[in-house]
Amino acid sequence: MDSVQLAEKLRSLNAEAVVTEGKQFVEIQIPPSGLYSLARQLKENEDTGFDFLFCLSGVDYGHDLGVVYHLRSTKYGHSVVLKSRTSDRVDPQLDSVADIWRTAEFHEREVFDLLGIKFTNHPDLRRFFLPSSAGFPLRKDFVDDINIVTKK
Amino acid sequence: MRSIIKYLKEIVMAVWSLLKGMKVTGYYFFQPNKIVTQKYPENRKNLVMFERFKGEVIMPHNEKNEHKCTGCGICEINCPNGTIEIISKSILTEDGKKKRAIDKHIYRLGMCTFCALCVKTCPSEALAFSQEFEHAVFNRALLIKVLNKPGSQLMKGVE
Amino acid sequence: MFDFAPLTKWIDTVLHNAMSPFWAVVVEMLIVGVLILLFYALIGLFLVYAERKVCAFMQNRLGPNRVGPFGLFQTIADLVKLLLVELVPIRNADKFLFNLAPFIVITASFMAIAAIPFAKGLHAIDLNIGIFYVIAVSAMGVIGILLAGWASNNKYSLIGAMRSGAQIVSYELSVGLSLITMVILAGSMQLSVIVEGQATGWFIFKGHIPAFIAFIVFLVASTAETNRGPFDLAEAESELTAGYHTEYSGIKFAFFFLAEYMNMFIVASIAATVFLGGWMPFHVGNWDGFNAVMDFIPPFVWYIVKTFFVVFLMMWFKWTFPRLRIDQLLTLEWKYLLPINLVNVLIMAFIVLMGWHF
Amino acid sequence: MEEPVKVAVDENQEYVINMGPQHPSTHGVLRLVLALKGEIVKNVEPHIGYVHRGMEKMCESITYPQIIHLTDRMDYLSAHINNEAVCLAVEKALEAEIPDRIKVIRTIMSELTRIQSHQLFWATFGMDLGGLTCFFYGLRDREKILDIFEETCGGRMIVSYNCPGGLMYDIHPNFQKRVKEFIKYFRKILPEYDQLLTGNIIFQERTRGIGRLSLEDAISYGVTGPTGRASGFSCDVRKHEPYSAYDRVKFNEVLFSEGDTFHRYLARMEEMRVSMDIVEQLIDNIPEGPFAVKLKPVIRLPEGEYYQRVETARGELGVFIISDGNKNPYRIKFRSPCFSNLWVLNLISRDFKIADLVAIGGSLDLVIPDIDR
Repeated sequence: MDSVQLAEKLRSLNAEAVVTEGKQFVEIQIPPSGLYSLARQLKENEDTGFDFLFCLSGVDYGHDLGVVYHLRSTKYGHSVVLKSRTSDRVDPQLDSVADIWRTAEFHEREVFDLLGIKFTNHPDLRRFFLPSSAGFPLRKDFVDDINIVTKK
Repeated sequence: MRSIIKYLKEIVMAVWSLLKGMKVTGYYFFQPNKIVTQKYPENRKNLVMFERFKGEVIMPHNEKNEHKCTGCGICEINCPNGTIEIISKSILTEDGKKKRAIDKHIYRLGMCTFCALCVKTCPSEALAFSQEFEHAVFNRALLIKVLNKPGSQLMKGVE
Repeated sequence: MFDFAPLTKWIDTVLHNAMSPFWAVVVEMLIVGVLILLFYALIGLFLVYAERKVCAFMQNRLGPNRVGPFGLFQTIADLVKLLLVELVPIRNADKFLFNLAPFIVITASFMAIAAIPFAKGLHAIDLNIGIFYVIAVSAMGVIGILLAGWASNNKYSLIGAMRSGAQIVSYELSVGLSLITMVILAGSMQLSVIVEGQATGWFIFKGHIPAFIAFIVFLVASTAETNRGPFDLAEAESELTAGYHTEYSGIKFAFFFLAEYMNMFIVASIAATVFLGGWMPFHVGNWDGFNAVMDFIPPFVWYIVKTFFVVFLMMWFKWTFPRLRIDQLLTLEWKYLLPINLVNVLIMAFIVLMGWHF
Repeated sequence: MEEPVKVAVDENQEYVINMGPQHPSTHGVLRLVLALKGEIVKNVEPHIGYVHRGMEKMCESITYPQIIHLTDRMDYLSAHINNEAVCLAVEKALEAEIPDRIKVIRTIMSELTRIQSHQLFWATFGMDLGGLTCFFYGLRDREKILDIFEETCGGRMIVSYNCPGGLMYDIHPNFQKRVKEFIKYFRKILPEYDQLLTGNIIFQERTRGIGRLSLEDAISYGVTGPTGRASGFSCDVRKHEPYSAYDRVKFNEVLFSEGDTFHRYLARMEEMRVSMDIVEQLIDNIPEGPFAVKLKPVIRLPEGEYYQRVETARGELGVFIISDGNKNPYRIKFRSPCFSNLWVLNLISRDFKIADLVAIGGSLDLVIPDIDR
């Protein structure tokens, strides 16, 4: 399946999803509400079969917080990028995909630790690296006068 | 009966595999010429580091106590973790113009990660790596070094 | 052949002439005690050095080479360090048992050395059940290890001690059985008689196949009994950091350390005595000239050379093999060594009965 | 890190011990909270973050050439491959044409890095199982590769040899000769490794059938590298998405289906042979050309998202760069192989003994700074 066909197929999966063909990967934008069901479809649909989540990154887009999922199918060898973002910075919430891809459980914990995105239905959402009193350092508005030295 | 033979065969094969391993260690035990240990402080004299070995950043001076550093500050900008600090002064050239020149090229060895970006990006090739590797000192302040020697001057023809 | 018996007899008579029998015995005991203590310390220090050098050469290294010529005084320097090091007090540890444990371990190995014949007429005590005595006494060390693990109030130590308990209890069986195989051949348990019985040929040659099997089994089982690699599960530094002696420091640790090496020396000397003819020189059939040359070498040297040969074998094992797992360790004992041993005892008894040995 | 330890099982029944952060066989500051029943491991909970340096945050304020020297410190055993990943990402974003010479040299260096990493794995794995001699033999032979690195790059472990657009320096004139010498030497030494460890009955008993990882779990947990390939997960980026000069060499992906500790070990041993084959194919055919292309002095990536995958010695390293057109990345994410590989530890070591846990942990070949970043 080439990227055009894949994009067609992905468009047919979910009406809410915005599918674009990027330079490297086919990209899907999905609002948080449809994230979990689309993720499950991506894994379980016969033609897509994205069973390998090879990268999960949290991104602070300025006013939005988002998560980028890089998926690959070990059967077909094609990849897709799934993106979801929320504009709530105080209590950002996204659905956890930990029960679809087990590796997501730990990547999501990392994202929670560094960006403060709460993943609902996550089995064990605790911080990894930092004490609970620390803020969320990967957010762009994070300030730490002691440890961050900015070169003039 | 077959199970007894299998049992005995198992034992023989196991012992054989163990003997093979003992052969290796036994071989090296009787090969003192294969010892790789270097007696370090004794062999200091004939211990030669590779010419590209990144020991510490130095500023080569010629015999007239001249270096090539113009004080442009590119190494300072390129250094990822603020190892280098350049304090410049302005001097009067022969034709009476004011010119920026280096006063102190401060290099903090304790912070250096030996990424070679300063040496690589220096436009006048004023910096280099020395092969010195014995950096241990008792006082951390000694790790802060001034690379240009006192009274040194810019080499002629370097802009 | 040089005999120590006249010398010891002479000392005995001199002492008896000089003082009352009671005090003579006390002085004799003191002399023997001090001599054994000295021997113990010297052999212990040398063994530690030898182990370091042997493993270093096997691993393409030089080993200790800084203190003294060829690093000979390295272990002495280490001993001085261990004596000066702080004895770290352990909170919530059972103080009495914690301090007692190293002494039990070292006493056990100390007692075993008493029965070993070093040369003709040179042993502290010649018991008529010498072999039993040595087996019994050397098995006592495990109590010290169990106590150390329990009293340290450390979870790793406890696991190490429990492993050690299971290990020594089962391997004691194989050690005993393999020695019994040789007792059948020798017809006595007295160590001096066993050695004398090998004047015409070492038991490992005399008893041919069963004796050889017994020797191998004894080597494996005694390596396990002394908690040395590949059976060093009680210490297992990659699993339990240091096992039962994790919490010990200074001289108390040195006791464990020394006891380990002395136990190795003791089982090696038992092996040398029972299988390799003790202080008996090596003789070949009718080569009279050769035999005369061999006789010229003093018996004590023969004994030391044989013992260190076995010690070297044990070091060779340790520095070659990976460690076993606890269940594999027990499998090895109960599924392989024990049945082999039992069959071996039967074969040996049969051979002795039929007079098929040399 | 600061939260109280969550004990996943009833404390009245299980014996909870703390393995690490300072423990000889966790290979760094990894802390495992074990729930034991006798000797049997019932639950393993890894606690990480003892060497967390905030690398991703640091990268947001430095330029791309400066990022490269930071990546050395992630997986310090495949430092060169980490460098290459960032360089490839930057070059891909700039659409820079990279001469063949650079590609070939990078490939050779990557494979040498892989060999030395697997040598260290062999050394430490032997040590984990109690065979201390392996450690010295492994390090002895690794030294030879480190010397090659030192001669060409000036660094031994932390090489910093790549820069966007090429290499820092050209290869040393002795490079080809020494690499060939090494390969000749190491081909002779490898059978010795097998005699000492692979064939050893104790080693086989300790590793065969221990810690089985099924293919489904490997994919679901995102386990890559030799660890994943031992379970039959074909995940070699060199094969699936060839970068640098991997498209011009012939090599086989090492695949096993058993997925136990022994085959994870075997996969690495085989990979050393494969890597030597790759180096042998390339070492005599290094094309002539420049060792670096001139890029702009200040590298600014065009706005967009870039993802580059490479195969390090431990698995798939992904570099995900979001650029807003500045000289610093807006967001950079390193998908490090060890981070994903670590979490199968609980799954596969349950119901095995402590000694097996050490063996399984060793066979995952974790590098802790790569987990924490």
